[in-house]
Amino acid sequence: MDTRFFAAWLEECARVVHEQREYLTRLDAAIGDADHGNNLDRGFTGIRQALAENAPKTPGSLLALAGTTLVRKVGGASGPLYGSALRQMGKALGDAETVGLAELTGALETGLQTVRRLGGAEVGDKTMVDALAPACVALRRAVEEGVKPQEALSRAADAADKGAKDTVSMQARKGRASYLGPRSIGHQDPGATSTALILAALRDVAVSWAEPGAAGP
Amino acid sequence: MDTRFFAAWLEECARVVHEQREYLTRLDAAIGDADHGNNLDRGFTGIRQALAENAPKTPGSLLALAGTTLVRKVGGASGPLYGSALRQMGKALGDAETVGLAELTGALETGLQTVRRLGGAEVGDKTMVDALAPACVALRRAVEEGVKPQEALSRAADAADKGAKDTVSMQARKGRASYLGPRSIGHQDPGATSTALILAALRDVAVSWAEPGAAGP
Amino acid sequence: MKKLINDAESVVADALAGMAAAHPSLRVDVRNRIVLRASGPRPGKVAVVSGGGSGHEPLHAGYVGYGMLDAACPGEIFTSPVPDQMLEAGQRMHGGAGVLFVVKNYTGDVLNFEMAAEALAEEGIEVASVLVNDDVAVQDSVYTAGRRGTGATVLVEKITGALAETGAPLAEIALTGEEVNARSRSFGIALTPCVTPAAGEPTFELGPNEVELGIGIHGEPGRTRTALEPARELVRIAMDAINDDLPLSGDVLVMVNGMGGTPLIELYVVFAEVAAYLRRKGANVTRRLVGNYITSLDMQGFSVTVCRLDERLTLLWDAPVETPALRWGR
Amino acid sequence: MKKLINDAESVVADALAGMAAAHPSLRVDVRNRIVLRASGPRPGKVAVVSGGGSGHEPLHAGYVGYGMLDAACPGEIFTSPVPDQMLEAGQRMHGGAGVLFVVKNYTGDVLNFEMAAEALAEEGIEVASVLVNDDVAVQDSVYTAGRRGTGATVLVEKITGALAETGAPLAEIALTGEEVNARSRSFGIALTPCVTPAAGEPTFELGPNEVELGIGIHGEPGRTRTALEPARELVRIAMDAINDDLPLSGDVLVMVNGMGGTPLIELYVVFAEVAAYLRRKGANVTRRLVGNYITSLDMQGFSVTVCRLDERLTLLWDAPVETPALRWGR
Ligand SMILES: Nc1ncnc2c1ncn2[C@@H]1O[C@H](COP(=O)(O)OP(=O)(O)O)[C@@H](O)[C@H]1O
Ligand SMILES: Nc1ncnc2c1ncn2[C@@H]1O[C@H](COP(=O)(O)OP(=O)(O)O)[C@@H](O)[C@H]1O
Ligand SMILES: [Mg+2]
Ligand SMILES: [Mg+2]
Ligand SMILES: [Mg+2]
Ligand SMILES: [Mg+2]
Repeated sequence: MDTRFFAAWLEECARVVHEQREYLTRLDAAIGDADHGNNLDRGFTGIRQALAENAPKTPGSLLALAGTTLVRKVGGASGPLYGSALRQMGKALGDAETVGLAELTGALETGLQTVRRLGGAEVGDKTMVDALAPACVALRRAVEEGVKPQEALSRAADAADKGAKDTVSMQARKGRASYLGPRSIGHQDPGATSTALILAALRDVAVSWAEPGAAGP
Repeated sequence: MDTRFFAAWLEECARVVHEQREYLTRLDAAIGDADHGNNLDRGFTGIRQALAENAPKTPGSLLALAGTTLVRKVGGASGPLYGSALRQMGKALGDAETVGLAELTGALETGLQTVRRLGGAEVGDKTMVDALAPACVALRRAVEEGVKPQEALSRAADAADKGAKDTVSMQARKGRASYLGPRSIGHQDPGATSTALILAALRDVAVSWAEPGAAGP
Repeated sequence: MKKLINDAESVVADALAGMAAAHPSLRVDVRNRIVLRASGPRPGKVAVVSGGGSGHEPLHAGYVGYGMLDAACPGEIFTSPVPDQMLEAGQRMHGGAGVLFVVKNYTGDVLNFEMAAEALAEEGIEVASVLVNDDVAVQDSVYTAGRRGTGATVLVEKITGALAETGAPLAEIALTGEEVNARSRSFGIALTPCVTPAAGEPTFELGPNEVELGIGIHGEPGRTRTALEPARELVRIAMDAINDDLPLSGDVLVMVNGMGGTPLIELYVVFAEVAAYLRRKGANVTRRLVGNYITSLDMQGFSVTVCRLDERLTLLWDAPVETPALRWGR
Repeated sequence: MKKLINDAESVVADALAGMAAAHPSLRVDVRNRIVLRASGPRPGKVAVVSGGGSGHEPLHAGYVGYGMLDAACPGEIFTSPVPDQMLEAGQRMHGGAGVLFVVKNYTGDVLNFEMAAEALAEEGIEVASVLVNDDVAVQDSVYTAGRRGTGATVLVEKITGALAETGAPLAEIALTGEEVNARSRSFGIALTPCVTPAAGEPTFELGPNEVELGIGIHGEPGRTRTALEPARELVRIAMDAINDDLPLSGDVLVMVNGMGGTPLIELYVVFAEVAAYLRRKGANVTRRLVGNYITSLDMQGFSVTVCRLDERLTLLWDAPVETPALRWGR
């Protein structure tokens, strides 16, 4: 997976987040403050612009730029969390020009650690961690099983999606939704949902790049 | 008509105004500021209290006290207008212990003049004048024809009622409703309506006092 | 109806009790419905007294204090106060130099203040009145009760209050008040009607995409309604109405006023457009107010008031004022 | 959605343009979203900087000026600002004595301010932060993000700002800010939800006879809802929650704050009840604020903040302040 692949991923994220912006905001209205969709849309629009102005040469520098852009554009809780995670993922990838599944998995795990370190959320706290953590687990298992990248990323996306859906029954213990106590139960966490969208975008890009005729991941 | 008769009239006004308070306020909400019912209710409740504390000996002093009470309790446009009108009516009746229909008619005409002098409204301006003026005309004619008081007051009440209803088609040129310009058309004036209620109360008291067994007016 | 009240009947009294508890600089006579400076009358100073229906807070009681009003007379919600209130206020704050009434031009206010003025005059206290009628939404003609008094009331109270503080004579203060009024114009627009505690329901109906143009401050409907437009367009409508009546140039004071339910962030959006409009007209905004100064209960919307300043009025505007709702210089 | 705006996307920028036009004492950098004292940094003075999501006006930009903030960093509506804003504000207002961040305890605010603090420290600028977490509606436990910062923010900004003006060192100012926070508690109740320009519809639903208890300032739902009760009863609920957490006695400052859409007359009704409650508890209300100080767009409702004062804090509270939204003594 090369720089163009990761650029395509971020591009797809921007598209999906823009498309799902109102949905994410509606989820956030239920247990938060109705800005998550706009926050991420602003952030990924910023990434698009940043990449247009300045095209990094390696996957690592690309993700680092994307992370910095999120930090600079998003604000809220999700800005520093997603932004720092992407930044640390970028750092983890170093100067490599292409990245294998194992390296990507390691980077994503670094991203997860970053989110956990900054936000202090554990699995079950009804946050983006509940989508990101199972995705990392699924990916790690896929690497161990030696499956193809598109299959592995597909499992990660499914795990994230399931993780996001599982937040419905949880009571929030971090972030704004935690103020609601038991009333947060019954609603899907917006951040976990956007994480699932971002991992679905990763899968979709991997799948389309793996199609015959396309440049493989 | 003696002091007790006029006290009964004011008592009946208080009862009717209280009963119709929301109706009057609703009329005022349409073309004014939604306080006419409360204003008059506060005023006539005040009159009730004032008469309970201090029972004047003559019709004139009774109406003067009632007028003063309205001025002191009501506020708004209707307080000084109704209050001054009653006060001047009381003055017009002088020290007489009983009042005939002719004197009452003269007093009511004085009341009308007071309203016109203070408020500057003419017939057709969509104000209480549009109920009070025809009532005075009907009463004067009845006096000239020499009909019985209860019949005369009944005609006055009818004229006031018709006058109030006729305000529906008028465009207001005085008071708060005048700000609406043509949009004031189609609504009945609250002040004209309360005037009609007050004159209906006068008729009802006259009729019930004229009933066999009751002390005649 | 959702309101932070104990009882529709007791709102005015309860709010006055709150003012008494909140502002030790005021003497609040809840029973007689008057709000006075706690410091009492100052010998030789004209007492500036105003009043009007409640529901327009902070007007008028919030403007009682040094450099502005000596007393305010709050009526029931949207109901002019009764003469006894102004009489009592005048008697208690009279410092030997007469009493100035600042009266908004509504039939009820005019009549009740007139009766109070007569009663004060009968006691040998000199009285003058300034009638405020700045609202260009009302066509000035024999076919109405005349223009309403709205936003300019705040300006007249501030400037006459400042002048009174200098020991100026009653006639001069009254003239200055009239001058402020003559130099001021206002126009208001509502996004929503207001709900009086007594009526318990909106005073008029507005569709989800309608606004009411030319509203006054009594929750009464305005002259026309139109579709909800961007702030820039609503400001243009208001400012054109003002500018048609009093061409705007030179130094001006601008007040962008919320109707009670309008968030401050929106008033700043409006202010930006008003400032841009005036810049285009070549007028020079030298003094400004943004906030809730003369309201209509919970109504959402705004009014703009523009006053053409000169040097003297600017100095009086800048003079120290210390009231619950307007304060600077002390 | 009925709002006085040009466009949901441009609300924050347009309102900042309005602030710039309305307050010559401020330097408003609309592009970088920072609001600074026009007078620039004062050598030897700690710069007090705050910020947070927009929609809470006058917080924070309305508190920039002498005796309070040196700079404010407004985020998007209900969205914490980004680190670049605080970094830039700190750089521009730093007078050589360090920068104090006043941060409301929300995950987003905490994280973004932390990143800014790191960046400032990397430039060799000393930074300290005060975390405000006064909202007793949030149970202080490991099961939440911790108490929210609400009304006490205004008090912390005023008092740290006053102390900074005396030339006090950063550490002392930070400690004093923490002390104000430790002595303050708040509780909020909403009659209506608010509507963000982005969502265009209410952030939660409330029945015509329901109120939401324990709301924060982000339009998020509160902890429970109950039937609409008289103001006296709602105040009892709020004050009991505060008093259970910090027994109220001695001298206290009370702020009765409107949520943006609440008419002032209702806030005074509430204030009367709060004052009566405190009297019954034997506490002594020595300082008061009534009005819209930290809001949630167009929400109707109120919050109460109580701070147990001592002599030093009272003096700092009384010290002159000259900002668009809080002004006395100059
Ligand atoms: N401490 C935390 N750790 C991990 N994720 C968090 C934390 N706090 C909040 N989040 C995530 O951020 C999301 C909210 O993001 P957003 O709405 O953009 O920010 P804000 O809550 O500041 O308005 C939540 O749905 C949750 O998934
Ligand atoms: N200038 C006037 N002359 C005669 N009647 C008037 C005048 N102005 C108002 N009114 C009457 O007063 C009524 C309104 O009374 P009310 O609602 O109590 O006072 P306000 O208009 O001050 O709220 C109107 O319906 C009208 O009949
Ligand atoms: Mg959010
Ligand atoms: Mg009325
Ligand atoms: Mg009225
Ligand atoms: Mg947010």
